[in-house]
Amino acid sequence: MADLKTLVLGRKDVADLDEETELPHELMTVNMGPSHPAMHGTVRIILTVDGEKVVKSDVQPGYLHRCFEKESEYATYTQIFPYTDRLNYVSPMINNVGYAMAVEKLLGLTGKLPARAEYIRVIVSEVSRITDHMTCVGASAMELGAFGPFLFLLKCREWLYELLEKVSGARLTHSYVRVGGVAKDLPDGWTDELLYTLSQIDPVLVEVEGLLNNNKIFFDRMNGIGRMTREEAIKWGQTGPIARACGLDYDVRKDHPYSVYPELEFDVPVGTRGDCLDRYLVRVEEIKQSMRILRQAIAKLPDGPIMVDDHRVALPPKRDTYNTIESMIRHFKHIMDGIRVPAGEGYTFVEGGNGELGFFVVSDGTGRPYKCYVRSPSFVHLQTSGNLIHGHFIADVVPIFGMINMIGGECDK
Amino acid sequence: MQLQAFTPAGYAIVAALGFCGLFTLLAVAVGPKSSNPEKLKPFECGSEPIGTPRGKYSVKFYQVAILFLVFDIETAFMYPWALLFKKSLSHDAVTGALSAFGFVEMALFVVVLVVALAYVWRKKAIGWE
Amino acid sequence: MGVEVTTSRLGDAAAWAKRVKEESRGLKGIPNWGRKFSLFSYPFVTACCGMEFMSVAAPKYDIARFGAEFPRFSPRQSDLLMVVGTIVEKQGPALRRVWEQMAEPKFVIAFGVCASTGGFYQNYSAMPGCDQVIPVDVYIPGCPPRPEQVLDALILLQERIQDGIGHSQLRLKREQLAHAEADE
Amino acid sequence: MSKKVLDALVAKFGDAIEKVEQVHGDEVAWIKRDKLTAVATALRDDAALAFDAPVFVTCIDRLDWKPVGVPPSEAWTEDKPRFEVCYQLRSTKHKHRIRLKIALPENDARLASLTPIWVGFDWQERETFDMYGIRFEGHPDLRRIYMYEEFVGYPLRKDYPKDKRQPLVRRPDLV
Repeated sequence: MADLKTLVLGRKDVADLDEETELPHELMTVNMGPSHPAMHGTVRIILTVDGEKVVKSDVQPGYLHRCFEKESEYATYTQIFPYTDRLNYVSPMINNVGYAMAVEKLLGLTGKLPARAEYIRVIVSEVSRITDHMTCVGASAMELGAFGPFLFLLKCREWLYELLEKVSGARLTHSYVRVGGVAKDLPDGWTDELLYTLSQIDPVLVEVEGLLNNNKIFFDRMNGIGRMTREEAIKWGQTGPIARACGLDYDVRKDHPYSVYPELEFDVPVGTRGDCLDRYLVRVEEIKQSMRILRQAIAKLPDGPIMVDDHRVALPPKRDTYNTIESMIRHFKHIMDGIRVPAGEGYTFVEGGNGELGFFVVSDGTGRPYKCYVRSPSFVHLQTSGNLIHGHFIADVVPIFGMINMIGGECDK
Repeated sequence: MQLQAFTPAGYAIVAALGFCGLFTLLAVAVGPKSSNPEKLKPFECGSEPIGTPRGKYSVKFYQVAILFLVFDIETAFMYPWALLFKKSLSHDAVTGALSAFGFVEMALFVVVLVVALAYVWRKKAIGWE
Repeated sequence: MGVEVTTSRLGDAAAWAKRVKEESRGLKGIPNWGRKFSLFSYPFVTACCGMEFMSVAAPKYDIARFGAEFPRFSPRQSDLLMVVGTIVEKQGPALRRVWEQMAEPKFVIAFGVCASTGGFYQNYSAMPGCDQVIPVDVYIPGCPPRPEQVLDALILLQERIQDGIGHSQLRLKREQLAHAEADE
Repeated sequence: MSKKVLDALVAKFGDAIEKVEQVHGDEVAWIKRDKLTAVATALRDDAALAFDAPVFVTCIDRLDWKPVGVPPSEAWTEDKPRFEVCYQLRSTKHKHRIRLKIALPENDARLASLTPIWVGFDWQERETFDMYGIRFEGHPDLRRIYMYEEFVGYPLRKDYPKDKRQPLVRRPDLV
């Protein structure tokens, strides 16, 4: 056999034929720059690649740093709500609720809100969470080439935007929640429209899952990519769908129940392998759980006031403002100087679209916060993207990044 | 030498060249041109390009490209056979399907390439690890 | 640091634009007509306006009806730069480089108030409008603007292209005239 | 349940803990700067405490801090430390949380980094350095994360004006 090889190939020393000597080649550095569709436009990754395989990556966020903290030090407590909308602009209502609860904790109003206000907050938060997961799943599917599910999910998101617009007046930047309650009551007939919309969303979800779940290309592109173990998730401080996909059963609504979530039963989907496919499945399951919460919350929605009647936070009713001088002065002082929050500091956290969204507020007794720090889940999750990408192909960076669901506004604050 | 058989092909080629040529010429003639050093640099998502694309990269790229060519030409050779299928020997007039001769003829061609594919598969030249 | 806009400069600009509009009537307007209805947009998406950009591209408010639906993610193949969302100082060089690497004639839409004037982010990091870095043709107010506003802005841009008074079209015309004089 | 955490901590590290308090339901422990690493490793490894997950790290700049409605002794004066670095930790097993606070003087804002203990603090320590100028020693890669390299100064400090811009690039015909 050996001499046949020499005869055929005319090689003198046959030995070097067998061991596979790799021809030397250099590593190439590639920019997956700030303006890249898969990077949501605000992250730059400097990839050092060996052929197609990523050897080293330097992830640089900060291309959308809009100084939430600096702006919040120059605005009154109520004026900060529009800034919180633009943190995680895919689920803005949850930011509003999180920030409002942080200020209420400093005021000692945490449990004293009227039931209707709490239920309205849960309803609009869950609607916002559904739009968050829909946008993430839709955009990631589109980045992998599945344009159909993107359009279907965008169609559903459009219905939900219309509902939220009816409630708050804006499609995306609602600023609907206030410290001590919510700005306006739900328009009448709104809950029936929401129920009708939920019944419309179910078939679309079935369609999207039918298209994606057992789609060979989608499955191969997501399965086993960007795998993270449970210990790594804890070590890196991961929360939300990413942590749950690795098997870490941590959901703020269950572990540290707030608002009226204890009265609503829903379950928390937990994955096993912690790869992109599990993150996708956890998010789709969470859409269904949120719809389940919505149906219960609408059924239990009580009547009553939507604002706590504590004069420190509530605006006086319009009738008094125009008729009595005291109410007008109080209305003016409330708007101009902001809510007087007693000096102190407190950290409050809620289950945001991407994980534990916390607000660390330090107040000095005046109408403006002394410091308002946001614990943003996207920023913490983006840390792990460096070693999640390691060893994968360049094409795998896209699904990993899509499933981390890094939102620029929240990540760079 | 009946050239008429090729006239439709000729028309197609002329139309194609004319159509593409027209648009490229139009674009060159009507389209404005302005260039500056920044514009001639490679586009790297808005960042300053790092390193040179001229570095040596892995030989696997070349290997996969060549193997693709081999099997691509294999299918390219099947097209003329399929076009002339009706008039060729491999067409069995009675059943109207593939005749035994046709089957053996194409089988020979395909088997040779399957052996090549098996060799390449065993040497793991297709995979990327 | 701002542009000192004297009335005379405005006057010259208006006269110059009117003159160019006259010259691009009739047959000369056909290339502009072609460009107007086949805009390939480079979505320079950064922030919340990106969500509204998705809604504009999605089936309900479909931007495809105006021929501008096909986003190209390379400046080489696009002639409309949609600056969508807040532009931060750190992003300035990237935006400037992408704009310069676009093929002529190029047009810029500032999508949303952050791209137009910096919106309510007046601080050390957010740039007061992307026109600090690149010339903008159409500004869209709104935070984020409603999809109808975006479609309206697109129609405005198409009129501007048809009249040939886009920033890059005017600059090319000026260069053309300069060459013509130089040749004489 | 949470008071137990603080008592256990004080029992274990009497001298390293300057003060322990419960603020609006959060457990806060003030730690001396040089004992921080020892306390932190104990917090993570001690089975009873088991603080294995990092939450956030930030810094409070107490420059001319004058709270309203509180005796003037609380206000900040020159001799008091200006920066307070806050580490928030949580335990996945026991579901309790703690906030470690370390006071740092203005001229010597140095601190032992906790990234070797909880790797999740990596980027947030870089953010705190970028925004407040707190130098974390032992941090694997301490450089600016939000602002660009050419940026001078630490923007979130109280003495940095809000709209003092340091532009990187401007239109040639504008400047």
